Amino acid sequence: MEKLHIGHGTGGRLTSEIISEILRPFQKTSSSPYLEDCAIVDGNIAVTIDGYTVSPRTFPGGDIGKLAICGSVNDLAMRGAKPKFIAMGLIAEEGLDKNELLSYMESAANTCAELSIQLVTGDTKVLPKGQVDGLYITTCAIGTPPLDREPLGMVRLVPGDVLIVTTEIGQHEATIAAARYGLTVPSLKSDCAPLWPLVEQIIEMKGIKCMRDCTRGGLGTVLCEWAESTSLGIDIYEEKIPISSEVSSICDILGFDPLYLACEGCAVIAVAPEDAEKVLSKLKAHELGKKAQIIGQITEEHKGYVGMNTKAGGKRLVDMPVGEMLPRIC
Amino acid sequence: MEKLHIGHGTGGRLTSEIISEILRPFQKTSSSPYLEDCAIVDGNIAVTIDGYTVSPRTFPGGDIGKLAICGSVNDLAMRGAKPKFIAMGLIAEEGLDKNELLSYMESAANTCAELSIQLVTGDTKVLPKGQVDGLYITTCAIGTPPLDREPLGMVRLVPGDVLIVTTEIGQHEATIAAARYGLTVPSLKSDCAPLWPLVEQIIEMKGIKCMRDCTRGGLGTVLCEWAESTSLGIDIYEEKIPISSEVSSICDILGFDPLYLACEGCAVIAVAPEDAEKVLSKLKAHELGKKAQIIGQITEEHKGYVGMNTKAGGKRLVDMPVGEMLPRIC
Amino acid sequence: MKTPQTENKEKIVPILSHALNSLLEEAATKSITVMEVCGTHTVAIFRHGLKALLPKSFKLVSGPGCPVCVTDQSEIDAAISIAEREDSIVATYGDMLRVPGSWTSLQECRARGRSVKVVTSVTQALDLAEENPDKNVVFLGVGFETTAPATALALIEAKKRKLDNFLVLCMHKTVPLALEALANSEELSLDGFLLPGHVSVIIGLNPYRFIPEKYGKACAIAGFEPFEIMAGLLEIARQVIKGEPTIKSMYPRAVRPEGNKTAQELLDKVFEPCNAYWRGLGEIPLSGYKIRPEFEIHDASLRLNIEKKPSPLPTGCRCGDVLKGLISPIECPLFGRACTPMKPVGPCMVSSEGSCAAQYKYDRKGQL
Amino acid sequence: MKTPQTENKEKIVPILSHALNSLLEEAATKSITVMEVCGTHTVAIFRHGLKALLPKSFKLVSGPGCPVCVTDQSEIDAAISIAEREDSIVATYGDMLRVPGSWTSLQECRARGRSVKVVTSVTQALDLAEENPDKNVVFLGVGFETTAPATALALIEAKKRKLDNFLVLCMHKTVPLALEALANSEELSLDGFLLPGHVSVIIGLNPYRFIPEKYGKACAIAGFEPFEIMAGLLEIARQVIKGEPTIKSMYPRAVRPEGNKTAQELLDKVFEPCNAYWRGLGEIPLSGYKIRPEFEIHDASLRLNIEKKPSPLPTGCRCGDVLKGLISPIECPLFGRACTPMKPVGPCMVSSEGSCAAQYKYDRKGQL
Amino acid sequence: MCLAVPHEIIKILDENRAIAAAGPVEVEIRTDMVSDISIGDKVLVHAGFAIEKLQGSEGEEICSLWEELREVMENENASNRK
Amino acid sequence: MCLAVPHEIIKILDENRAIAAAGPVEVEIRTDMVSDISIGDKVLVHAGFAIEKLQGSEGEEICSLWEELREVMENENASNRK
Ligand code: SF4
Ligand code: SF4
Ligand SMILES: [Mg+2]
Ligand SMILES: [Mg+2]
Ligand SMILES: [Mg+2]
Ligand SMILES: [Mg+2]
Ligand SMILES: [Mg+2]
Ligand SMILES: [Mg+2]
Ligand SMILES: [Mg+2]
Ligand SMILES: [Mg+2]
Ligand SMILES: [Mg+2]
Ligand SMILES: [Mg+2]
Repeated sequence: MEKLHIGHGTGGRLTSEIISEILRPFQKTSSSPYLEDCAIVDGNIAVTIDGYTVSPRTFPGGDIGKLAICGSVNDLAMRGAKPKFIAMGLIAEEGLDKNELLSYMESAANTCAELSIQLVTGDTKVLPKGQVDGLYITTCAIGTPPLDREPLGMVRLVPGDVLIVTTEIGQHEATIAAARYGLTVPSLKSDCAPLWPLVEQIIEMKGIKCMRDCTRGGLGTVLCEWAESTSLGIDIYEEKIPISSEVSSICDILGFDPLYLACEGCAVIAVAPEDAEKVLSKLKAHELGKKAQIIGQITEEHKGYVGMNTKAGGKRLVDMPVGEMLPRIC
Repeated sequence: MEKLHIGHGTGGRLTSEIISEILRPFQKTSSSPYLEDCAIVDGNIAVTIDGYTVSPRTFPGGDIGKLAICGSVNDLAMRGAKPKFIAMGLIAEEGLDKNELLSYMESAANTCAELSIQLVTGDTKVLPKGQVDGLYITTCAIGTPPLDREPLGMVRLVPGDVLIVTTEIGQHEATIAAARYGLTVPSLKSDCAPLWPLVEQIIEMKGIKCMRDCTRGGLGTVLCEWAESTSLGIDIYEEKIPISSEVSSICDILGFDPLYLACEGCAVIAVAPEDAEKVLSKLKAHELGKKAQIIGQITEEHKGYVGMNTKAGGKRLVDMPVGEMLPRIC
Repeated sequence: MKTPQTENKEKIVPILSHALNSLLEEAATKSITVMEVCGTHTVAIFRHGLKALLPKSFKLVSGPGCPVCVTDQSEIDAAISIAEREDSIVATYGDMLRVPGSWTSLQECRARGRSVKVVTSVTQALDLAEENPDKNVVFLGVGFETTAPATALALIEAKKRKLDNFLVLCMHKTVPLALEALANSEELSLDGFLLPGHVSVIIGLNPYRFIPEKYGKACAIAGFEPFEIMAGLLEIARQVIKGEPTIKSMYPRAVRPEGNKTAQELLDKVFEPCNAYWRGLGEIPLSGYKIRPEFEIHDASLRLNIEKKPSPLPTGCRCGDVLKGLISPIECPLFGRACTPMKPVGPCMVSSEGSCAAQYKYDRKGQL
Repeated sequence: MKTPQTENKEKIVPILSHALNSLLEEAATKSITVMEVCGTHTVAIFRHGLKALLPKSFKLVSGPGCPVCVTDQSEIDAAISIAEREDSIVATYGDMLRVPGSWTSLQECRARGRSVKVVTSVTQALDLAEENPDKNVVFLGVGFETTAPATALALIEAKKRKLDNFLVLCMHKTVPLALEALANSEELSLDGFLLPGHVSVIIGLNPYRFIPEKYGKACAIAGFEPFEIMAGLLEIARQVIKGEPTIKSMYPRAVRPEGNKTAQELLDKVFEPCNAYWRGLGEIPLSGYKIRPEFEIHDASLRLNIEKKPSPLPTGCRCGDVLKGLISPIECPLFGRACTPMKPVGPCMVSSEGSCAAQYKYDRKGQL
Repeated sequence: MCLAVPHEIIKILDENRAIAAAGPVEVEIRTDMVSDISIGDKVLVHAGFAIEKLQGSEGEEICSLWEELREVMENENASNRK
Repeated sequence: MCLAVPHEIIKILDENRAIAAAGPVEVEIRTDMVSDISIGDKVLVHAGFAIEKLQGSEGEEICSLWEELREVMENENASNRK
């Protein structure tokens, strides 16, 4: 009798395993060769769903309400789809302060307004004390991808494609970890932001192949998924990866690897080499992409694996994380 | 500092109140005059979201997996929309047996297969022990309403419309309550079922005005919502309401009112009087509608209120339930 | 268990109503005022819409027969103060959960994480005590003679099983002495009482004899089906019109004249009469039950040092007058405005068998 | 705190590598085998890809310096048996959570609802004990001399604060005697040791003197930055080539020759040496710490009557040989097949600084 | 005041416990307060306890009501005839 | 074996507790094992405890490494010249 444990939910190897088991019975009616974060159905409807259970619910740079909109909207943006509608399911704990709940709704609504997204349907459940840790939000975002270009996705990756990261990695999870483990980092905040306005700047460029926001499991997990799903190799350069001193220090202290920290406003973009510089400069011109960097490329070498050229001049594998990221002393 | 309590989640008066507060900040970008369980957006996309937190997770007649598909799909069906796609978000508790989880996925997949629905996107979160009561599922269903008829909705109700209930009320919640309070009722099972196959039989009939599945809050709450939202009166006849002896007895024992018990495979349908008998006979010809009954009509009297003509020959108000349905001894 | 009579039982109601109407028409001058003592009767009357079937000259007023409604606010506050303790689990019938105390309710305590468990039988509270040896499990003993014997049995069993962590906050009350206060009231001037069927199952007919004999009021005991209630009311009307007040049981299947002797013995063994404060009615000597010294180890008020503080009623609530039948709920200025089931001011609005709640839920203000 | 030297620090690595290569090229015949004792070194070497920068003739083998990996399975089982108790809260550094015992792990216990709390400092375990007076809070004391002083301080504080419910399951071990076993091994025939920087901060240089003096092995103490590790390796190579084994600290900022006297006194005050069983290495006399009788009220093994049962290693796991540096992880037949970080067979695969885990995560089998 | 529902005894568990059915619903009840319980007996159950054995049937009660009604009606008719 | 990170003391709370910063991260640490702590001191922190005061700077260490390297290189050159 195998039991679920936290590791199954942390976005790495165990998560992919459980997801493929969950999908198996649905294969009768569904069939997608690659698992993207956002589906494109009926020709032109982009749809994605995600659950938000962040604790603490309010953190520097955002709150669960803002996050619940950004997170799902970003999955649409990553497939080039303009977000238009949100469906929102709330699961709240008895005893939750009503004003606190309404303040998250205010944040969510502000993010929707910013993006001209409509909340079209919703659901609210209240469960007995102790069966929810305050509030969980599930949002389903619906939008439309541009009609005049091939859909983005892993299927379009080829060796030589250049990888761009749009901003400093790991800001969101480092912010949460700092709050959780009693570290004070006045200058740190989550990168939580809707990425559509950034994507809008570049989406017409045909060289864009595939995008993914580096949420649960971080940049490292996204790259591993790409390499494993496509059986292509990926090469990245440690010194190119944008990372703040805040995130660096938190990782040193808690023994975390920043490659695996979740981001909520950071994407990795694969671009045909000829368009890479142009995309980079468009990104850098936007507030959300100021710190964008080319970090590596798709390669024919070491198929299915991600290699990192280290600052020290060595090279090592980047694997998916296994299980929960735990602070450690060793 | 007002706190949420269970009553806010039970589908009655407090639920409507909290929902209208939640919606207020979104009014900048959204505007629907009536709150239907399913939105129709962009001309022709029907979308709905619902959270499923049923306990026990397996019950006579179904389980949380089947319920999570039926519940959302039924909200589409209620607006005449054929369900096509499902997005599913799981929130699971550390320690949940993996095979148990997969068995729910099997049920969900079977229901999808039955209806030729595709699961198109999903999300899985695993939270620490004690922060989830086993498993919560949120599903978002997407489909398309028929193009050749006016959309169904409360807005089309007029005095004289006849109300039909498609099957015996309260079977689902009575089943859950029996399990929860230690009552053994071998002959009782949840009505949990997808209603689209039934709706498909009648949807082409122009006399169909508005449909609603009688979930959380039961038949009574749906009727109150209709009466209050439209400022029309509703008259029903106690003796016409289909109810099984199982549900009757459970209500007697626990002190519940069957009008407020949740159903998961029972709808109330408003039909223009001239089509009522035809709709009724079509319903009765289908397995899911064998016990359908005309239970009352929309009226110009007592606007905004639901009145019930009792078996004893009296008449009384049917109000929304307030708060949690608690077993009582008085 | 549906018998062929089920149909009859519903058909008989309009006939009984017709008979009652004829009877009062005939006795033209006579207007009759009857109190239905029991909250379950109140709810049944509203729920089945029976008031519409009564003659205009037949006035039905609701009495104090909801044990939740008559529980004094200080007792509710005491229950809440127990729920606030880390070392306690409060076990209660669902009826008590939403009743507002002076500043909060058990439901709100639970929402804040306090341990409040709903039970459908006191035996479940005993089980809780067994499963949680490191906590005090405090059962809220509310209810009249119908409910009190179960509490008595649980106390006997707790003593036998040495479940010293099973405690009872005893708020049980007895009906007849409260009726005497009402029968005696000049303000009210009742003609008769519809007596509670299930209290009568336990106590029998004798404890009510003083009502016709000393106060000349008509009495009928009835069950809770519409036909039983209508039959009870008809019987009362007949007694009044004939001028022959007595006690007639319209519920002979269940009520024996002598009551349930075993239950009475249990009550005697475990409880002794004490003065009780009834919300609305005030203190009525010897109308409550207190736990006898032999069982005091299980008495929550002793073990947890509960001191009852007199607490003022919330401003404006006229529960007292409603409970005495002096006004109908809609005559309370807060009814349907400041006081609704969503935000009840008084217990009559919160208890599902409270007069105000029944009025609001099933009739409100003549919309139908 | 980024200094202008930050850049230098990274630039110096290839230069150090170049120097090491030149040095070994020059001393052409000589192949050098060095053990990095410390798991944090192992991880840093893999994580920064440093092996690629070493000469072919420079063989680096991993030693037993992961306190989780060398913890005997019977001790892990004991920790788990405590977590299974209703009356206990286990407080542990995150490192221990996923380590498989004979039949389960602490992580699985927690998933079944047992109380296992991850702390980042033993002081948090003290706080837990204070907040949960009705539970035993059992801190898992794992780690070498670097970590043990914090446990010692916590025990002193618990005694002072009379937190009798604060218990320690003491599994602390000391490094030098384990090194002696390795230095003495004929199978291994090491030329030198890269010594752990942070253990050395506490114990200083003296406890290692026997290594060059008695066994003629070269030694360098190093920090954990790539340049520090490379410098340490270079220093060892120089000692070996010159034939002048000694101990040099390449980490003088942090390591004083005499170590941290305060920390040493704390260790002395609270612990006494005991024989310890090291997974892979077997029993090494006096290489463990046990809680002195003055603090025995806080000793979980006494208070909770923990009996250590010898437990067999899982079939086929060659952790022992990996920990002794006899084989590299990829030589274990289970590596990457039956044994992966998702389903670890031995602790070397689960501890984030275990040799097998580091190999799997950062190198696996020469994909790059 | 007190919800109580008729149940039929369908199984006797021990001196003080039985399984009773209210329609198709089966539930364990306590029978401490009623004596000489046999299978088939009808009891009135309140808060998990049988508080009384029911004598005769609802049907008999209804019949007796009919009789009473007839009496009333006759009086009525009589007085109408007056 | 033991992760330990350099921190700078930024506030002394009492005899045994201080606030220390590792880059932009501030955290409360215990200072029982190090004596004469002042603001500005660099300490090595392991599991919430300062285990040693750091002497000199990383820079100095790097400088001394350069010197050593020069020595190695010179030897190398010398032997190459042989
Ligand atoms: S309506 Fe409310 S305030 Fe008025 S008497 Fe009833 S319970 Fe009290
Ligand atoms: S690979 Fe696994 S089984 Fe083999 S030695 Fe390492 S931990 Fe043990
Ligand atoms: Mg998604
Ligand atoms: Mg994504
Ligand atoms: Mg996502
Ligand atoms: Mg809903
Ligand atoms: Mg919680
Ligand atoms: Mg819906
Ligand atoms: Mg619905
Ligand atoms: Mg719904
Ligand atoms: Mg997701
Ligand atoms: Mg739980």
